[in-house]
Amino acid sequence: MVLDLWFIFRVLVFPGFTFLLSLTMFCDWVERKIEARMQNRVGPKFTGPAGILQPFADFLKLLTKEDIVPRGAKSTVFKLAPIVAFSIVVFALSFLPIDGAAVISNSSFAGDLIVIMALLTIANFLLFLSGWASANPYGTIGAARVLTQFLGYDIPLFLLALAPAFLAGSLSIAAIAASQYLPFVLLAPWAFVLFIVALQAELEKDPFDIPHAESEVVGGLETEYCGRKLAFLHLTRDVQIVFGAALVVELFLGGPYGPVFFGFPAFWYSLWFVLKLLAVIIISEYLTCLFARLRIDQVLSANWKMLLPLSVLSLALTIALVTWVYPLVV
Amino acid sequence: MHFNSGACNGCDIEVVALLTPRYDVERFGIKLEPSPRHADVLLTTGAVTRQCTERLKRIYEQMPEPKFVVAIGACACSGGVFKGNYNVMDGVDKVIPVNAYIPGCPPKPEAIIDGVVKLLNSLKEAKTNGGK
Amino acid sequence: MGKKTTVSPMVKEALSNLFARPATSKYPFVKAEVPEGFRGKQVYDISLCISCGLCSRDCPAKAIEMVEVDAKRRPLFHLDLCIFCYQCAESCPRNAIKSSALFELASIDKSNLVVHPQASAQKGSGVQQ
Amino acid sequence: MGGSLQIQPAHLGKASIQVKAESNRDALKLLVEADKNAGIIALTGVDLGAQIGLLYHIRTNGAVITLKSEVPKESPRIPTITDIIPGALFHEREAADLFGVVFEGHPNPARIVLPEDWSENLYPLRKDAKIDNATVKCESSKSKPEPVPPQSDGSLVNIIIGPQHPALLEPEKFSVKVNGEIVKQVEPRIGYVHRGVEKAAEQRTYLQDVYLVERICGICNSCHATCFVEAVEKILGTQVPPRAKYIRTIILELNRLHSHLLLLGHAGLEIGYETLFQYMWRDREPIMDVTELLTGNRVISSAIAVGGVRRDIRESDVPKIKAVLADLKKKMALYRQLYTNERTLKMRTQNVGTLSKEDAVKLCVVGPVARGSGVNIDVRKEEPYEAYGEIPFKLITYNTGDSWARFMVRIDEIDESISIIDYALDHLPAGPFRVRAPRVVAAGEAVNRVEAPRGELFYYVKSNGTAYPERVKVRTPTYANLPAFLKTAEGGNIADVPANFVSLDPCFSCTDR
Repeated sequence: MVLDLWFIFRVLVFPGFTFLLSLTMFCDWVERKIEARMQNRVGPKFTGPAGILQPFADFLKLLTKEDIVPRGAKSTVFKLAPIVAFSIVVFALSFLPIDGAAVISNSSFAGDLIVIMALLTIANFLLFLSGWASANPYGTIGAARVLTQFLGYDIPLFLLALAPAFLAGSLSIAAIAASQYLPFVLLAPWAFVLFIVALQAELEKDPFDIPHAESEVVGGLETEYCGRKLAFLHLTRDVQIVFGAALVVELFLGGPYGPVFFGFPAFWYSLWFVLKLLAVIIISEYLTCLFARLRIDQVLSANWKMLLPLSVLSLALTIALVTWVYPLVV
Repeated sequence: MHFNSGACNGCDIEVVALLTPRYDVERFGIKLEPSPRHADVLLTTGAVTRQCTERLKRIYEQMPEPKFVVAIGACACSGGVFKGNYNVMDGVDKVIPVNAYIPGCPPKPEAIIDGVVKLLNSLKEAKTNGGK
Repeated sequence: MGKKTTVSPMVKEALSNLFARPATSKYPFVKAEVPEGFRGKQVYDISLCISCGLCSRDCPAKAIEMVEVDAKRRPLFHLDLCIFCYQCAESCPRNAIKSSALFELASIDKSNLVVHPQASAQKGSGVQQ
Repeated sequence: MGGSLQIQPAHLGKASIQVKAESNRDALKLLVEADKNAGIIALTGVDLGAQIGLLYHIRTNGAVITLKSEVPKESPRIPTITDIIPGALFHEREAADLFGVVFEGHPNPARIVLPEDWSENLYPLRKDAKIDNATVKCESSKSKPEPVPPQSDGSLVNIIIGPQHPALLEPEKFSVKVNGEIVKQVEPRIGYVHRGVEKAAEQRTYLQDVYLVERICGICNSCHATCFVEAVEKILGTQVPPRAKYIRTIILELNRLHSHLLLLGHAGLEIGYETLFQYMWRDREPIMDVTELLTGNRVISSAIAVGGVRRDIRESDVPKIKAVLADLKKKMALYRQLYTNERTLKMRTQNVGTLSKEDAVKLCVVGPVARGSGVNIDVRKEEPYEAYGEIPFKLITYNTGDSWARFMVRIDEIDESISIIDYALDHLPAGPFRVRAPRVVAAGEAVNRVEAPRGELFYYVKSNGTAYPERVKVRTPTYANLPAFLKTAEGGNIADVPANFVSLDPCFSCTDR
């Protein structure tokens, strides 16, 4: 029985659902705050200490709002897609070792990197469905853009994710994270940089936030959503961002592992994990502030002409290094 | 959420200025939303021209409950200098219910913040008095 | 500029702003300062008024209504119509209308948006004391 | 001044010629042949009782020539001139809306400013038009579904942008026909902000009209006021004291500064560069403060009156203004660097919406749009008003004609404006800042032009010897620049539409009046 309670605690509270949700909200706050500060503004300030509860308040507010299903929308898909997308991303997130182990202990298996990448794609596809189902021209265009973009960027993202896999000699995230005595960012910095760029595109952030281009497609795929469903769409996006950042942490920054000073290692591991996560989010937000949004055709050509060849090159380079150079050093 | 129903841009730029560093309404968790479906408060400017009437109503209908409307500037309050012209409806409240009025031509951004704060306070009062 | 572009100045600017003080003013908590001569809410001095009605006649927005107060015609300002141009003050032969720094005029009730000649007369004298 | 209607040299560089309606086209052809850069500024209708006067204001060789024709009110018909001057398309549609003039042979005689459901045979600007506000308002408050346009038309897909759309701060509608991502045709529907200002101006006194026209546009408000006031002063023959001229110049340039900063920042928003938008608007705030300091309101200055300005500049404020300007000048260096060096920004603006010099001339575009295409027109140089004749400044032109060039023109103009204000503050003449002007204006007419931030602003004022003007015609720069957008958007990418559009600095409250 003790084991079961422990299991339930892990899934629901820490490092499971509750922790991940609060982490997401927290990251959302960090993101907004950093963006505001870079733009010489204050950002959220009055909801909770320094506005830390703002994302939570926004979420609650959306939950209480009227729920409208527009005429002409494909009602089932319209209603289901946001929730399913949300659960898939959270599910994917729970595979990542946070306090030294994945949410469900010992659930990691040999090929889970591929599985969670696939889950990310499925989640994006569901987001596409949700936009498509809303039968609004802007929603449809926004959704189509999501589809075009993630189809393009999935390939380099995956290729780049393979670099750490080769370095660690494993396709299991836990193993990749655990094998980084020296974080892979030092061993393969080019892959790290490219991965961040590809991730920026995959997560639809500037300069690749085409599906969210307000001046072109209003609210993109979210245009027709309101109330609870919008809350979940927002949350899905935020969890996706956390997920992407977490992936960087696991693959390049040595995962949750770091020095343990005293007490439970789980505590320190979680702390390191969160700190690294924040670092990645700050970098990504910094990039967001630097650039103007590209056009969809520019984004696609940037992918096919630049990122894809570069990521193939990066993979080749990594394999070459793993095969010939590093064995000599280590 | 902001809708211009035939304004001179004077109030509109002040509304947009609210987002910028000097006033930064994100401090209060206020953001400009592109779609009426995401909005809680509709900031309207302008004297409501006849062509805009239909669209203004539709946007109001698209907003999910609970929703509030703020009329910004003399024109939105009651037509202002354009009152009585052949193509204007003389104020937003002739078309949709309005919850708060902010006079001025245009009101200072601070005055708009003040208006929204007054609206929020009135909602709180309504709640404590056994309202919704 | 071709392929070789110099680094965008935003790289430095954004980072330095992260640590700089935000440009945000502390309004509602700190009162906003208004320069001298700001065109805010009207202050009307009933003791100077000669009931000529010029203010009402010249008002471009027809925001001034002449009402009967103690058997004399006095201006009543409709703030919801007023465009704060202060033509009324200019037209007034006796300088009975002045502007104030008051700009927080918002109201949830439209009927509050008036400056009644009597009320503002008391207020006006209150300011003077 | 005044007197014969046949040929009257109203003032330097302006003349009006009376022509018969039938020979109108021939006269125009003569003008166009004489100067191939000739273009139409505006087409004013005037109710003359039994006749409707049509005033074609033509710009040739830096002068304004007005061709006057008359058509009977009973059956007002006149051949179109759109084949001679394509820029007249909108002008003719508007005259058809407001005066009921039929332009024979006009390619698209649809409504332009009035709503679709406006009653037939009711032309608001005719003096005898009886507009029953009650019924008009009652009619349009009835709910009716908006017409849903066809989504596609063969291989072309119809996308409706507006009337409420984040790319447009103002309500306007554009039907964009696209083939894939390529724009094939753009059809605008303006008139969402049509408030009937021209009619309202006839119902108010000159004194009140200054405030009314100021509120045509909240951004270039003092340009409207100045343009109107100057036209009235021309009829009156008022000599404005030099100090007033300098103060007006300062206020006009402050207006330009804030308008250009606003636009450059807004452009950042349109191309998804939010940081740029935030910075630009942050640095725009001090300019607003200065305007507030000088005039009492951040946006609408209400500082200009017939005969001068309403307020003097306090000596104590001069250093404050100079400090703000010096600060802005420093900050502009960053933005110039950004616009010339930032790659993503250039990718989105260069080669977007390119307008060749020939097209710019043909479509009669004005202001920074024309100057971005290498056409060096600027009313401040062509026909110096206020203190512009005495203040040295450069006329900025770029030759590439794309959105980027139009933005760069504005960045350079900000620097010029700063030095103009600096110069004006240093050379502020002493003396009175206002002379008394009569309330009643003698009969006469005047045309006047002012370089607003968006380009040439044109006013025609006709007085009839009372305190109320007979006719006030406003032609705003966006009205002239809109055809350029329609032209450049075609063949471009749909995602470029916002960037292209915003580079014209569109202002519909101006356009619709």
